[in-house]
Amino acid sequence: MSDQDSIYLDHAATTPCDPRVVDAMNPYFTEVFGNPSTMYEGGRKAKQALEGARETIANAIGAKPEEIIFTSGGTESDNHAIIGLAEAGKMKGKKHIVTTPIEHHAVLEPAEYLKARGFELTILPVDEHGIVHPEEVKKVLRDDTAVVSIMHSNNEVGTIQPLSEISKVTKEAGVPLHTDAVQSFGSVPVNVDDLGCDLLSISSHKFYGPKGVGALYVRKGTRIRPLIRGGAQERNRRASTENISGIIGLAKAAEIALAEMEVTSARITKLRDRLVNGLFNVLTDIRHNGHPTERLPNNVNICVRGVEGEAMLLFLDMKGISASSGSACSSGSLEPSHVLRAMGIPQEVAHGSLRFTLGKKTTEEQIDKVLAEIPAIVDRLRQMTPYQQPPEHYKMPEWLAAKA
Amino acid sequence: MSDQDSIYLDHAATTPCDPRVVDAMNPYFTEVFGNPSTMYEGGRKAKQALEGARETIANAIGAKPEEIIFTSGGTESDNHAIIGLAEAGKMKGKKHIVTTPIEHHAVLEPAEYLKARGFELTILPVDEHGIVHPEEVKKVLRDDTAVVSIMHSNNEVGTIQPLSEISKVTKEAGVPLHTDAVQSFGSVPVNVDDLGCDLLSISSHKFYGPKGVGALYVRKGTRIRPLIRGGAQERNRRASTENISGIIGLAKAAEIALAEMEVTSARITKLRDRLVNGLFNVLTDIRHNGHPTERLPNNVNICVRGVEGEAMLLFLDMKGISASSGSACSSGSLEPSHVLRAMGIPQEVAHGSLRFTLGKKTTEEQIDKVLAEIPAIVDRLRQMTPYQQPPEHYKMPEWLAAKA
Amino acid sequence: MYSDKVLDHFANPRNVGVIEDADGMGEVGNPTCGDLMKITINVADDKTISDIKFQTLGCGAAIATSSVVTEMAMGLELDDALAITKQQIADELGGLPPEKLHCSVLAADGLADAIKDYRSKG
Amino acid sequence: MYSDKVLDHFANPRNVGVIEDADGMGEVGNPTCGDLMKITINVADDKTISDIKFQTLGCGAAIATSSVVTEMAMGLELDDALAITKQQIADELGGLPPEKLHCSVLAADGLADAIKDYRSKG
Ligand SMILES: Cc1ncc(COP(=O)(O)O)c(C=O)c1O
Ligand SMILES: Cc1ncc(COP(=O)(O)O)c(C=O)c1O
Repeated sequence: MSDQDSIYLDHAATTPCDPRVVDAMNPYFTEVFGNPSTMYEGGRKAKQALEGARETIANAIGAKPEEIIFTSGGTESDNHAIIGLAEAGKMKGKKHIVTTPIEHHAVLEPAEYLKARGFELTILPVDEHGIVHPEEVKKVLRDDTAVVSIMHSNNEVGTIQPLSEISKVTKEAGVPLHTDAVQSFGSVPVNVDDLGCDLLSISSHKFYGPKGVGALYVRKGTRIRPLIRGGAQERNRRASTENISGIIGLAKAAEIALAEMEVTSARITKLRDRLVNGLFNVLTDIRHNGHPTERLPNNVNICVRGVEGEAMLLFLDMKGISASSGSACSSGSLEPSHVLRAMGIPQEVAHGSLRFTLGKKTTEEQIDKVLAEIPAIVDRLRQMTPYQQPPEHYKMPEWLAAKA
Repeated sequence: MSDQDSIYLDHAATTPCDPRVVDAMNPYFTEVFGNPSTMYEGGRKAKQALEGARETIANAIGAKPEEIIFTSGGTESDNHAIIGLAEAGKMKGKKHIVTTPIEHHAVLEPAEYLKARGFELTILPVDEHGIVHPEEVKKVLRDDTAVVSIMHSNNEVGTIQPLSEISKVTKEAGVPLHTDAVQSFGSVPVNVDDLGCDLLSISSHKFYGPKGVGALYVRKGTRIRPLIRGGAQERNRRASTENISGIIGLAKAAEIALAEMEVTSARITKLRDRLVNGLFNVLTDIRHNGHPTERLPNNVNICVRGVEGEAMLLFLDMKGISASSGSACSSGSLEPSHVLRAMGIPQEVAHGSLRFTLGKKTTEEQIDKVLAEIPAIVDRLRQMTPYQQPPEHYKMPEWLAAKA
Repeated sequence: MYSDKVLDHFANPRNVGVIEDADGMGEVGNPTCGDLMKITINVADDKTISDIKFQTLGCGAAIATSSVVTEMAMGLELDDALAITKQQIADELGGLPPEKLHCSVLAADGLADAIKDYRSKG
Repeated sequence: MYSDKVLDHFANPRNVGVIEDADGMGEVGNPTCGDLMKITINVADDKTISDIKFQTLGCGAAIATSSVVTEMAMGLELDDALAITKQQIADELGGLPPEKLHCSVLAADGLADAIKDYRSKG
């Protein structure tokens, strides 16, 4: 399989670096390599580049430069936000944490960690589309709530939360709101004031930047403790010699993403719709997951009756198509997608889940190739199935039928 | 100042990427960009590269691949080791931490953080050369000691600890020993079995690899909790999409460092001796810091009577020479080097500290240029000095006099 | 991640289907991951497995282990077929990724279930 | 990090030295960072600073603020010289990095100390 023929539809997992990003990073490996904490020329140049990148990221989300902390990625940003807010809150007697069941594990695991260490954890309900309703947030907030963390858009089903509604509730209660915007940034507009969040996580490799670098926005005045300690970098909030080449890459990727977002997202949305409609045309007994309209432009998530996700991925891979599944067997963890389960999708349905996430190089030809290949794959697997699940979960949703 | 003329003598702060490292990383930005946790071809290729890099790093320090955790740098490795061991120890009722006063802040700050959360902290004494004596370690170990952390070599004065002696003591007591080998790796041999340590930190950018990536060695069977949570990466020990290009760079840098270490370190040692002897020739009233023989090949640390460190750095920078100082004013923290102070060097002496750390591109001409420029710089500053410190701290040490 | 042999059995599974009026039938499922398997056998001379077919809803490892276990069992005496372990199945496939080992339990269990069914009718 | 003006005063400090038989002398030190400063002044007509010289052991900011404060004070009436604040000194230099602001306290204090010394002899 030459790269030429390969069809990459797993952009939610990671994206390739944009060549312009690589070009932007290159001088920072060998030429401008100084430690930004040093005072000589080589250090000053690195520092200047670092602060330039900080400004770029700040501008990209409507923040001030001093509100940006560079991190090693989305997971560190999320961990830092949750644990850092909880520890700061604890100093003021707070001991309650609120999050949702559809968060990335980078939020859920720190929350569980804090729970094991004496915090009380409330997991909010979501509806069948994966939406968190603001009134549910309101119900659970307490005087001692240290942090609310609700993701902006979901990595599996693409659902986008009504964050500006939710933030009204948290603001009123005076509780800091963190949002994981790792999947959103570069795909849909992300502005911290419009969203009303106090903290926000992004990760470079999700928008054509390098892996191993991300950022955490912390609204001025928000009390937060560091996660990685041992140096005065990032205004004493994140120690370690700054990953200057990575940070430059992050900033360049953000710059490109913003400049091209409108055009790219419109194009991807069209392809996405072509794919969804096509899947309902070429396959029987499938269902569509996530919100019909409040969703990322690049995400398609379906469940296919009577087949298992990983098995589909294997055949797709043999055809050069890279996709993803929330089935237990594809996760290596024995658990089907916690996101699909939280949305009320039965385990046996989640078993057949399939996710395609499109990217800026995705073409109509690629989509059509997927639509051409997938029926035979599903047929083949269905022929091996000992048992047909009841069909009630598998039908075209009305909103989609109306469109078709 | 063109780069041609600039003389970089701050390799302990950071090093430029070796161009071969950049070349090795390049395909992993745009071509082999898959998420190593995915099962399709692009992910498998990335996974394979990742595991190859793990083997390289393991081999480089005499460990097994499954004992290597990739991190975002030396600070994270140190934080992970200290906090991760302490939290694992706590589950078994342990609550005592032992370290030294000359550690990097990446060790000291987590230790202080744990102290504030109920752990007891013992800071061992060091002698005037910065050596930790094994019998001092023996004295303080307790049944409830969760972690001993003693750096392999010091970043300021270059002193190398008698770690294989120290580890005999910790082994006998059954206490896990962590060592920060960030400055050692690539400069001197680092083998986990020879050292007898249970955990060991390295950082890529200290040996001509990219910034923002490092590794933590954890001996099989050592109980440790994660620091960054939210995914099954690194055998559940460090979540986040792997920084594959950075990790490839780390491995390539390690490979080069090991292949060239013997020749390079011998060359650098000669230049280092030329610089030390030269400094005592061209300057009066200076002192040499750190151990005479048990030290890194590339480190020169002196104190100059009657001048302040940052002022020297500024004039050196004007001559294109990049160096470092442990003076309070050069640190931005109002505190002079905690390392020099722990070695019993008075504050007013530490005020005039100057560190040169040589690298693989350092030449004899560069050393001679430094020796040619520095007397005028010191003279100029001394002429401005209102007050001469007593000279007793400033003389050539006997071991050096004997050599000269 | 999967060996070539696993991928071959996955993509070209042997003995897929259901034997009509089979002498024995096994039906097993993995409640945690949701995989399901049906296996039918014919037995000759009340002694050896003379025919065997399977159907599996499951991942690559589940399908490949199902397929290979039918090959392994075909022609075996019942007690020998019963003795097939999940480790032997994995070995026959040239190994399975550690997190996939549990999938091979389905194939061993399904075969055992079919033999038990046959014997219960005895 | 430092402005051009700071670097100029650091590399070419004005009024370095000690006035012999000065009318007033200030000696101050920063106990935390270890910087030291000596400042000597002559006073004309019991009113204006007619000469001023300094010596400083300290960092770039300490030297530059020492130098610039001598320029600022030269020719000033004593009360006006006393009124010079560390912020004015920093401003005169086109600003100082935040972590260096404390260094300028030395220059203001040293000047004040010298004026006090002169007046105490009065
Ligand atoms: C929603 C979300 N949050 C957090 C992360 C973690 O980001 P990273 O892999 O950069 O640590 C991811 C992706 O892995 C994600 O999709
Ligand atoms: C001894 C020592 N430990 C830890 C670190 C931290 O490494 P990093 O900057 O990669 O986080 C450094 C250098 O900064 C160091 O010299």
